[in-house]
Amino acid sequence: MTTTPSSAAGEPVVDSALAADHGLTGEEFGGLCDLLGRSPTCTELGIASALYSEHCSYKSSKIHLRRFPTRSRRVVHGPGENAGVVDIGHGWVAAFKMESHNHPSFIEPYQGAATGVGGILRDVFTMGARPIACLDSLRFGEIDGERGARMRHLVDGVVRGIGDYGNCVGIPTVGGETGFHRSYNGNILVNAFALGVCREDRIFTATASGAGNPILYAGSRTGRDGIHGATMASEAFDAESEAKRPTVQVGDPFTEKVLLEASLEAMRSGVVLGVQDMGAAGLTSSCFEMAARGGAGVDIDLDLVPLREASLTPYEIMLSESQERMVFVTQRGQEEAVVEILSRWGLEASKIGRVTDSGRARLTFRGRTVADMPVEPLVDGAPVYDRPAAPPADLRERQRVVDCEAPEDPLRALRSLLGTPELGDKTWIHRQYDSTVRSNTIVGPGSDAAVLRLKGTPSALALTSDVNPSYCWLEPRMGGRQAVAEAVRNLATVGAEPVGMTNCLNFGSPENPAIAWQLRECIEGMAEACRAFDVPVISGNVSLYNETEGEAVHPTPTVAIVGVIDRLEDIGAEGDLHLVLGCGFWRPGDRVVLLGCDSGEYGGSAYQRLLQRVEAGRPPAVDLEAEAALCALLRQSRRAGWLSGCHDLADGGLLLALAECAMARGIGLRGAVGCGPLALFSESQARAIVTVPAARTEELLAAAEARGVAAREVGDVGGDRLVLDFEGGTVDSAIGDLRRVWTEALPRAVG
Amino acid sequence: MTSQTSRHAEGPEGRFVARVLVYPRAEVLDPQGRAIEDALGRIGFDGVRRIRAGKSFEVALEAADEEQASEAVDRMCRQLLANPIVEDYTVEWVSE
Amino acid sequence: MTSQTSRHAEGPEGRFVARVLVYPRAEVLDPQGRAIEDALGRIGFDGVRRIRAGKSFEVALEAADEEQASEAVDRMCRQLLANPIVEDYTVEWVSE
Amino acid sequence: MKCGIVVFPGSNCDHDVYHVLSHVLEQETTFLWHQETSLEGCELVVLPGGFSYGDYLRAGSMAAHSPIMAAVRRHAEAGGRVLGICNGFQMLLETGLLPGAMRRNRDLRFLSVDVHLRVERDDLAWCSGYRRGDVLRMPVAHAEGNYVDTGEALDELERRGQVVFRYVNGAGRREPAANLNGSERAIAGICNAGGNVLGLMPHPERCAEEMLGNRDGLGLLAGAVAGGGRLGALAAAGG
Ligand SMILES: Nc1ncnc2c1ncn2[C@@H]1O[C@H](COP(=O)(O)OP(=O)(O)O)[C@@H](O)[C@H]1O
Ligand SMILES: [Mg+2]
Repeated sequence: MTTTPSSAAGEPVVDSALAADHGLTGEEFGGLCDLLGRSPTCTELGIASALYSEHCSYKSSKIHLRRFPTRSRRVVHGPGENAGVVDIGHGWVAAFKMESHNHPSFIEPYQGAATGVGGILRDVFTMGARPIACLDSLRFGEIDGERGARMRHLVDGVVRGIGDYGNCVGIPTVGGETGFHRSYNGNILVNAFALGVCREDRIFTATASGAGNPILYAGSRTGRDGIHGATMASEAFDAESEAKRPTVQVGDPFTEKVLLEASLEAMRSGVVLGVQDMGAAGLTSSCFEMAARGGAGVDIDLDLVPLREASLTPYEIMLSESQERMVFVTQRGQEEAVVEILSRWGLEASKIGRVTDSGRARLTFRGRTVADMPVEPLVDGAPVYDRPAAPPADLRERQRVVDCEAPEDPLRALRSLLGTPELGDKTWIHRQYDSTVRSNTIVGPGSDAAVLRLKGTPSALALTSDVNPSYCWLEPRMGGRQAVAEAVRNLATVGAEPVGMTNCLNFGSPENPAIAWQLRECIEGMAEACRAFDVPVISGNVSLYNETEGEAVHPTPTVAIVGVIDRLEDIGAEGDLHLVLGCGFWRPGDRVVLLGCDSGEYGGSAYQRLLQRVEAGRPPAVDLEAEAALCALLRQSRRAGWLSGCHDLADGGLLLALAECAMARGIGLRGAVGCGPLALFSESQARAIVTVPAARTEELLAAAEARGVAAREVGDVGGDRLVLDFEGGTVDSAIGDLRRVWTEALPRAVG
Repeated sequence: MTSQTSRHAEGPEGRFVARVLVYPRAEVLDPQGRAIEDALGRIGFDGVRRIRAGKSFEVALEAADEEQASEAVDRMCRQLLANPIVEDYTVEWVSE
Repeated sequence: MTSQTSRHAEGPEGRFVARVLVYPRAEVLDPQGRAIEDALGRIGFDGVRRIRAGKSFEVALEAADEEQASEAVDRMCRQLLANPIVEDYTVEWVSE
Repeated sequence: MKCGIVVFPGSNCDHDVYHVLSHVLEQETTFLWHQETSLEGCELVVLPGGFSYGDYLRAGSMAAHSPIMAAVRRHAEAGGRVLGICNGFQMLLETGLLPGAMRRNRDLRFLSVDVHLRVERDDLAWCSGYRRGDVLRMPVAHAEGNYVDTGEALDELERRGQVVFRYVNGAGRREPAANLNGSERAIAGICNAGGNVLGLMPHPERCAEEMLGNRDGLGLLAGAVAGGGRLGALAAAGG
């Protein structure tokens, strides 16, 4: 068809006002007109606005993201694919990614969170990898009292949504994190991570190639779901968002499960060339991105797209975010084989178009061309902004050091901390998630890092997600470093070598220079740490505009890192692995050793935030060399089989970490530390507690000394009390008491 | 959101019984309805054109009069029984 | 099991629409109904005496006549829509 | 013993059972597609866990009508072994091969935890690796595991000794707090009158290997394939 494209009947006139409604600046609209050599049709405007949205184009973050190291000898596919891929040995690769579903989850928590899980799973299995684990990183606002009613509803909906979706598809959720802070009152964060594995020669990419090859559409029919979702995720909230409510997508995990099985089977059949799911901006992003990767064009007949309601316009068809849909490009003439596989799994499939060598996307609808646009310039040539960045005006005020008072009664302080939803037990959440399906889970939720065996190999994968938004708010660069350092440390506690990182950058509006600065600084800090630990960033996601009426969320660059344990047999006896790799005391008589040193750091600490109600000062300094030395020591000790347990020191400091170790299995500690009561709550980094059989203590101490890591024996595992002498007193409590406070905290808070 | 009140039934002592039907909104995906349609097809019911799958609640309550009863049930629907973002509800009154 | 047929509604070309209500049997504990009663109490609805929580299906089907439609829907209920061990169902007919 | 695992759309524990039967217990194991009508000579048929058809109506209700279920029924009626785990148990209830029904869990939430089970029968092949009164630890992961039947039917079930596993505390005693899903009489698993059909909510296949920190479930799967001499020994080892 060579006719000049035109809008479909009944569609509005395209002008700069309509473009502005679509979030395009005057300049962006002008650029689009120049690119097309004419005014865009309505469908074209919709397509361009989706591709130019922050969500698809990364226009405000791209220049910063370039700071991340993305290569290593293990990286197979870095950023740019649906999920990054790394080599994990023994002929296997892992594909993983994290993505946000913040705005949809705030609007409709259950469906928003559920479809977030669905989307990230599709990103993984479109690479040909079978998903084997999920993590979820959640941030909520205040949940106390009257005001917290809506937040409690959000917590409930998000957790049920994540659970119901992952449970139904049969992917274990093996960990995550959950935080509460007032800065999320108007914008919660729901970041979902998925990991899949695949034989190294079976990896797929989302590429459309070979002129004439058919394009198949598979899965659910297209409805009016989430139209404008991509643009919505890139706009700040205002009163008008209410009006956008009908755009909520509903997830269908059953269809996802059959789509997963059918897709993997189709990819094994040998006739599939490229696969792409329809995520944000649906058919638009899948067609354009696939074509761009293959340097190709596409012709799509929108009349052939299976619809749920006949009345959809071409604009709506292209922008619909109906879930559980995929696009396959197959060898010419072989599409029937794929259709056959899909239909055996009960899925509809239809041929909606073909690959061309025109480099253009041409869309027809009811005999009319409704879009004819060059692919490459729209996908790769989307605007890139170097937004003005400047530290927030109140930075000095924020970083002003506030004197921290020592607790009169450290036990009381400990109990108060354990009783907050922030530091309380998260079992109420993760017992709604199937964490053992697929029978790989050696260590599930409730530890520093989850550990999954890799059937058929001697090795295991470890995974964790971390970030401390208070640290990031006080000093973004240090906070960025810390997030990566803590994740690497969590992996080191189980002896895993980090092999790749993904992340989700949750920030306010980048058009605010202070936020642009936070973004840049956080990324810089993360990148420094990635280089120091030699961890490549292989995928990620940016979620900006998380703010309501000018109130932005704390900068929250969620980090998820995957590590490999080469030989599980080095670490401990097979039957003990679940104990040894966990972080609780379990064997009376073991020695408890504290690694690393304290510098009395309280800025952004849980003690200061939750007990003294102050959020100020500088966060703990992250000494990357000290972290690297500690992690190397932990991995060495793991490989040598010395450790019977390990837990890093994070939020809450030393006393909280010891209490967590004791509460894990109800087995206590009798010990002493040479510090005062306040230091029990310091959050200095690069520290961990390990337990070792007494006979191994010497070797461990010697190894620590060789690596320049401070080590001191704290006491012995045993009994049912936590007894710790410090300078000027003793903490002495029955573990059962602590446990009660800790386990009741979250259920009580969520009502 | 549709809230249709047809007939109020008043039992002894101001007792009312409402029936609340909650369905996925017409434009929203109804995976359960689809799955049931398919299942019915598989077991040989060919005449089935469409299934909508929803919830049904029977609410027995005391209220001073019809108006209060009706107002209370409507509020329950909005606050708890239905999720207006994805569901529509209707209220009918039944005799005990 | 109760199957109550009230009024048949026939659309054009033998199209019928049935409403099937499925509730836990009276002697079976209804955890969902109980939970809703509690939740309503907590958010301040004091007049509520009892809630029964069930499912509702709207079944649109083609059939030669009322009798066939009614027979088909009854069979659907017995074979799939309700589990007679724990659930009762009722069928009503609605116009399109 | 030739074992067949039925794959329904939405099954998601099929590979886990396969792994234990085939790699741990070294049995000839095959997958059976739900649309088949033959069991291909399998002596043990496993209906695995998962969310067949999304569990959209009632768990297991749609799978109960699959073509293969007729063959499973014939197999069961002829005395063949049928094991339903979690969603598979729900299917057995929905087909009537076992009595009773499932409601949503007492607190209406999905429940993923380790529970304790007391073995109530040890005269069945399934339990040949256990002794009556043994307390096992196994994971559960379900939303609809709250077992129910009429009072008379439950009495009958008890009278015939068809209750095979009950939820108990770590010390082996029944208490409400240990019966997390709220099942009548703390029932976790039952068999048919002939003892050849067994259904249970917990997942023995997820706790059948040392590496996962718990082998309490191996006895059950070993019992399921017990019959040959070597297997009897394995079954005993699993307990
Ligand atoms: N939303 C969640 N989903 C699953 N697991 C969670 C979630 N939130 C917290 N957890 C689990 O609770 C434990 C404690 O979390 P956290 O304090 O963040 O760990 P750490 O400080 O070691 O990173 C971890 O094992 C984590 O996996
Ligand atoms: Mg940790």
